[in-house]
Amino acid sequence: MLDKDGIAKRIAQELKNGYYVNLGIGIPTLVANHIPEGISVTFQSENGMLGMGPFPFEGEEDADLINAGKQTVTVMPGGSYFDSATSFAMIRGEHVDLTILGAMEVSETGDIANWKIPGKMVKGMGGAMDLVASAKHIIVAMQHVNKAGESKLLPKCTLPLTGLHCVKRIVTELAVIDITPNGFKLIERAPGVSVDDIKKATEGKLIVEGEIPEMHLYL
Amino acid sequence: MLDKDGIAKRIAQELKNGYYVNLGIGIPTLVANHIPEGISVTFQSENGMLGMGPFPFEGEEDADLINAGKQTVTVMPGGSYFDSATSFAMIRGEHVDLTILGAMEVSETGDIANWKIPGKMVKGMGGAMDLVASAKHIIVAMQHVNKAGESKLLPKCTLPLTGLHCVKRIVTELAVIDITPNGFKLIERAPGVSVDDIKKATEGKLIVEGEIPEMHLYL
Amino acid sequence: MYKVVKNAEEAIHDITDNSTIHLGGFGLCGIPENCIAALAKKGVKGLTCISNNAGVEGFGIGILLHQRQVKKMISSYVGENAEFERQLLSGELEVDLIPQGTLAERCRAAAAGIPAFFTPAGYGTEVAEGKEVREFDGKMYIMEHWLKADFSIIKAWKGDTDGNLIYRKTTRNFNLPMAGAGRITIAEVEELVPAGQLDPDQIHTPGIFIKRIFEGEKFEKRIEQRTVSKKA
Amino acid sequence: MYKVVKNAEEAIHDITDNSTIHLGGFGLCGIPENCIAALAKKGVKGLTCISNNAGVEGFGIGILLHQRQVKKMISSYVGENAEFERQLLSGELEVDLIPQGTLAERCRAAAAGIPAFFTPAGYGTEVAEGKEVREFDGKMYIMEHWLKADFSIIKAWKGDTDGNLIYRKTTRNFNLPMAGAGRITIAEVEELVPAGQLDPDQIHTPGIFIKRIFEGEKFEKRIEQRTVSKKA
Repeated sequence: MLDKDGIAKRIAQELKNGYYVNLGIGIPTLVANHIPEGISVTFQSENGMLGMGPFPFEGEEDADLINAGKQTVTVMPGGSYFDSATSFAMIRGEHVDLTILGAMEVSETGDIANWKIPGKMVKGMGGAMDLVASAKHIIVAMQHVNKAGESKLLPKCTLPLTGLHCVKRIVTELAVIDITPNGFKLIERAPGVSVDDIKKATEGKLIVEGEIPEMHLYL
Repeated sequence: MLDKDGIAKRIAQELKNGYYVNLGIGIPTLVANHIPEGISVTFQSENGMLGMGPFPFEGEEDADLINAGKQTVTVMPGGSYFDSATSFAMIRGEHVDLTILGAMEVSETGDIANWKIPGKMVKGMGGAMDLVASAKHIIVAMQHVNKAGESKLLPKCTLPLTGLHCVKRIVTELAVIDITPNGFKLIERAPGVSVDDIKKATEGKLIVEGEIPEMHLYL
Repeated sequence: MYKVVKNAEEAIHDITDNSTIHLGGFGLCGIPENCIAALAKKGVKGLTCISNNAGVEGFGIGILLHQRQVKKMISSYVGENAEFERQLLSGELEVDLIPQGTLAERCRAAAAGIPAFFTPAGYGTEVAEGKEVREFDGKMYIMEHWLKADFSIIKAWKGDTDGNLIYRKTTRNFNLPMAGAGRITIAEVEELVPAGQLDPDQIHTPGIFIKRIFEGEKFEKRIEQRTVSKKA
Repeated sequence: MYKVVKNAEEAIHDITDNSTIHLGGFGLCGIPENCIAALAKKGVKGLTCISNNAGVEGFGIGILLHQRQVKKMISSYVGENAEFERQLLSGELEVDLIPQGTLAERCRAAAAGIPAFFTPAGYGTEVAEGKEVREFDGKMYIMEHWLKADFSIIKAWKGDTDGNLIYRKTTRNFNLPMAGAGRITIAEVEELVPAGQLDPDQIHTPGIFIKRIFEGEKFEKRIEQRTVSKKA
C-alpha cells in the first residue's frame, strides 16, 4: 500500500521529457518532488504561469507571484507569465500534455466528480472543468476508498460531475488502473497489495487480465 | 467644391479630444494632416499599432514598423504594438471612437460597398468589413459621383456590400450628408456649391430642411 | 492626460447601488485594493461582483461582503471566505459559479465584441443546464455568452497617462481580460508615468481599453498562503 | 533544448504536398522568410496557405506562387501581387477571402480550443452566405469556425530554447494568433538565446505554443511601401 508520496512517486514515472503539466491541489502537488532524473518538465499554473518552481526561501516571498493554490512560488528559467484568458487558451487548446488532479469519484467510463457535495458549502469548480474537458491526458491521484470506506471507483458517479469521459488513468494507494471502453482495467498492484484487495475496494467493473505486476517505485 | 485635402480638412473638424481613430486608405489618410489645434487624437492601425505617427525621415525607415497600407510609419509617445487578434478586439469591441473610410457606394439606409467590383480582380476586404460592422461612428470620405459621372449616393447599393446600416455621415467634394431613418439628409454645402448641385449629384432620397449652411473650413 | 483621475474616490465616483462590476485579481494577487477601499467607504450596495474569487475575511472583496454591499458574486472559486459562506447559506447572497477558463474567456469576449463562443468546459455537468450544446469535429461543446459589466476595475504595476498598462508576474490574471470588458474600465497602478515612458513593445494592455487611471495610494499586497522552502 | 532545430530545412522537413499552413506576417512585415525559402527549395506542391496577404512578386509567399506551389490562399487582402492575379484569373489558384479580424480571431480560436464564435463582420454581405446568423442584444452576428492547419510557421524577433518569443514593433500581427493554431508550430527568430535570458514578464508568446524553433540565417526584411517625411 502506498502513502500519498508513494502515489505521487508512481505518477511521476508517467512524466516524459518536455511535457507541460498542470498539477491540481493535494497529492498532485507532491508529484513535483519526484521528477525522475533526466526528465525535464514544465509546470503550468492556471492563474498565469509556465515554469512554476519550488516555494521561495523565507524572506523571498513575492505577493505578485503565486500559484493556482494561492501559494507563494518561484519561477524557473524559461518560464513566462500571462493572463487568465491566455492560460485557458493553453488548456482548452490542448497544449498541456498532462493534467494530474484529485477526485471524489471516478466512473468506469472515465467520468469524474471532484467539485461539489450536495448539502455542503460549494466552493466552486475553479479551473477543474476546463482542465478535464480539454486535457490530452488526465491522471487522477486519489485514495481508492473514501473516509466512510466506500469505493471511489464506481459504475457511475453519484456526485455532480466535473467532466464526462475524460479520465484515462487512476493511481491510488492500492493500484494503477486504466479506463478502457470495457471499464476499469487493473494495470499494476501497489507493493504488498493483492488483486483481491483491489477488487474489494473497487465498486465499478474491474478487468483483470493475466498476471498483474507489482509496481516498481524508483527512488 | 472641395479638393481631396478639403474633404479631409472638413472631416478633421469631427475629431474630438481623446478620440481613437482608424483611418482607411486614400482621402481618410489625409485627415491626419489637418487635426485641429488643441485636439489630441490617437490613430489605430489595424495591423497592430496605436499611436501611429507620420512617415519616418529618410534613412530612418524600419521594415518592422508599418501601417495597414504597408507604408513605413513612426510611433507617437504613448503608442503601443499588439497582435492582429487584439487589434480587432479593439475594433469589434467598439473601443475605436471613429472610423473614416472611402466607399464606392453608400445607400440611403447607410449600407456601404467598397471592396469588390464584379468582373474585376477582387483584392479582398482587408479589415473593412470588421471596421464597418463594429464602428461606433463611421464617416465616409469620397467623391460624390464616380468617374462615369454616376452618383455614389444611392437608394440601394448595386455593388457587393461591405456592411449594412453602418454609415452615419458622408463628406464629399460637394456636401456633408447624414444618414437618417428617412434617408440622406443634407447638413452642409461645400463652398460655392448650391443645394441643386447636390440634389443633381445624389441619386438616393435627399432631405433638405431649411437653410443649408456653407461649411466653414478652418485653416 | 484626460484619463488621469486624482484617486480611487474620483475613479469610482459614478458607481451607484446595484452596479455590476468586474474586479481583477486571482485570490488576493493583483487586486484593485484602492478602489475596493473606496467602494467600501462610499458604501454603495446591491453590487454584482464578477471576480474569480471573493477575497478573504477583512481583505479584498471580503471587505465589501462584510459590509453587505454585495448582492451577487460571479466567480469560479469562493472557498477562502467564511463570511461569504455564512451569507450564502443564509440566503443573503447569490452566487453564480463559472468554470475559470469560461469566466476568463467571457470577459475577454465582452472586451472583444464577441457575443458568444463555444467551449467544452462543463459539458455533461450542471454548468451546461439550459445551455445550447453542439458537436464540432466529434467533440461536444456548450455555448457561452460575453460577460459585460457597468464598470471594470483592474490593477496593474505600471501605467501611463494614456492608460497603457504593464502587469507584474502573476498579477496579470483576470486584470488583462477584464480591461475593456465593462462600459467604463478603471485602472489603478503602483506607478503612473507620463505617456511615452513605457516601451510600446512591452505594454500588456493598450490604453484604448482604459477610461480612467490613477496611482494607488497604498498597496498592502497581502499574501494568502505564505509557503516557503528551507535553505539547503 | 529539444525544440531547437538546426535550420529552416530541418524545421519544415515533414511538410509534404497538400499541407495546410499558417504563415505569419502582414504584407512583408514579420514574415518567416527562411521557412518560405526552404519551402521553395523543397518544392512541396498543392499547399493551402493561410496568410493575411500573398506576398509580392519575388518575395514572401510570392516566391511560392511563382513556383506554382500554392493551390489555395486563405487571406484578407491579396492586392499586391500580379502573378497572384494571373493565376487566379486563369483558374490555377483558389482563393478564400476572409475579413481580417475574422481571420485573426479564427486563428486565435484554433490555438485556444474554441471551435466557433460569433462576429458581426460580414453580416448582410456575401461573406455571410451559408453561415449561421443570430441576433444578440439587438445586433446581428454570423458564426465563424476555428481555422486549424497542419503547420503554423511564424517569425519573431527574439526567441529562447524553450520556444518563448518576443516580437518587435508591428511584426507581432498574425504571428501571435497563429502560434499554436496549427498541429505543429515552427518559429524562426532573429536571435535565439538560452532559456532564462528573456524576462518572463515580457514574453509575448509562451513556449508551450511552439514545437520547433531556430535562428534564421538571414532576414532581408524587404519594405513594401517606403514612405518618408521631409526634414523640416
